[in-house]
Amino acid sequence: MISIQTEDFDSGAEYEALRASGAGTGAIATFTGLVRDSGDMQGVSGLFLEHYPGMTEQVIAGLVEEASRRWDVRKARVIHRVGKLLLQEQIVFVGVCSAHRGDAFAACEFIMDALKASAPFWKKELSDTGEHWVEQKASDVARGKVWGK
Amino acid sequence: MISIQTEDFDSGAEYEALRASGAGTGAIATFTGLVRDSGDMQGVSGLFLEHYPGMTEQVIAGLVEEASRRWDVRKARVIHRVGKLLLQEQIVFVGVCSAHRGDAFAACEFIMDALKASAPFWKKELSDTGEHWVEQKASDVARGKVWGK
Amino acid sequence: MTEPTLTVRFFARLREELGTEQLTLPAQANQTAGDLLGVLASRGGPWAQLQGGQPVMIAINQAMAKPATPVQAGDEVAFFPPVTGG
Amino acid sequence: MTEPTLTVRFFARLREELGTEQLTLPAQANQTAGDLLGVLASRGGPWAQLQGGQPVMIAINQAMAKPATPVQAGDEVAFFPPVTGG
Repeated sequence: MISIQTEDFDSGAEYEALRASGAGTGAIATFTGLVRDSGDMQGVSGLFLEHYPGMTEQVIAGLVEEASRRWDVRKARVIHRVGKLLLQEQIVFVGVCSAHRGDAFAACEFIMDALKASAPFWKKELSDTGEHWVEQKASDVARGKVWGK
Repeated sequence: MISIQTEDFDSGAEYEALRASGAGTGAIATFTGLVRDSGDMQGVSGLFLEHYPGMTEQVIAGLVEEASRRWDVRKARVIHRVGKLLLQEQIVFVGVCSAHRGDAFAACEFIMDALKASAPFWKKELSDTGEHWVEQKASDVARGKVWGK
Repeated sequence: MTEPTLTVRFFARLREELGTEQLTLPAQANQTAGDLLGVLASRGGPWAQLQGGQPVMIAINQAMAKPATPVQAGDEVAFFPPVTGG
Repeated sequence: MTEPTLTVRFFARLREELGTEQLTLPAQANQTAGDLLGVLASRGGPWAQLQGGQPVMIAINQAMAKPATPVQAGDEVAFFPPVTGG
């Protein structure tokens, strides 16, 4: 299930929902991204996140499908927030259930890396002295490519 | 922080404690292992977990230290249960906070893989027809070695 | 008869710098996404950056595309900076 | 004068099959963990598996060790099957 939303989310409740995926689940890997205080600018107070409604959901659904072809994925959950987010707020959640530990880790990291490299979200950093659009990092493009096809 | 305990744990609360690790945290990776219904035996109803008190904590503390030398680890939490655990119960939790996503994933997966390969825990599978000690899997030994030194 | 058109959308920094969220353009025969960028760049001012400026990503009907991808009447064509989510 | 001793502990399948959780043995000069396994294996019955049976892991004072690692008076030596936690 994929949600793009302005509201915050409850990672603990999301984990419990993943855990309720049946007795064949032996492994749950989760990732949460938070707004942190050392972006491209000094004194960042928060972010503004814009996305391309419709395309975002399609791109992420495609990534979850690809992960499910490559690894044992019993259930996957992706939440990405948009709009204004303050320092330390949650931005993104990716959770994957699998029978096996290696598959849960790989699918979770793949979805997160590929989302970062290809889902149509854009971040603007907000600070006391102004705001600016974050530039894409070469390292994120590289991490997206590492997974190959 | 490392806990070896018979009681269950609240993954959501553990996540929130990791999240409270300060404004430099941008990434939290967690892993939870559950008792699943397809072990070495048919009709498994649960597990009994034995460990070597004292040594277990030392081994895991060493793994967390090693992870902290190799990656940016702002905070790490490991919980491992012992005693009798029924199907679908939580066995183990590993959570890592970092500034960066790649470090959080790598440190979390390393601690989990290395724990599985080297921490002194032993699992006995319990079923209607008897019980037996689980044999170590070659794949777990291999995953532990992949990380090298 | 209504003239065949296509919709062009802009996001993030491009949306702000062009002061434009959405445009309707006449659809031409044998046109590619790259041709559209050329037409828009020729407006001058901030539009000039669409050719030879910072990288511009292209989506056609909400799927990633390339400058050489053909566009046709009814398409939704989007131009935006490299993505920075997550 | 009290005879110098060391403590030997067994875990999991070994603990069950040997029916023994802990032993106190006299400490000998120049003894290794492997020597201790030999002494115990010579008891016969289930003890024989400690040499040439399934793999036996060794810890000395709660740190992983090898058959060639020396043991001395006061040490806590543990023998157990390969670990299976997590």
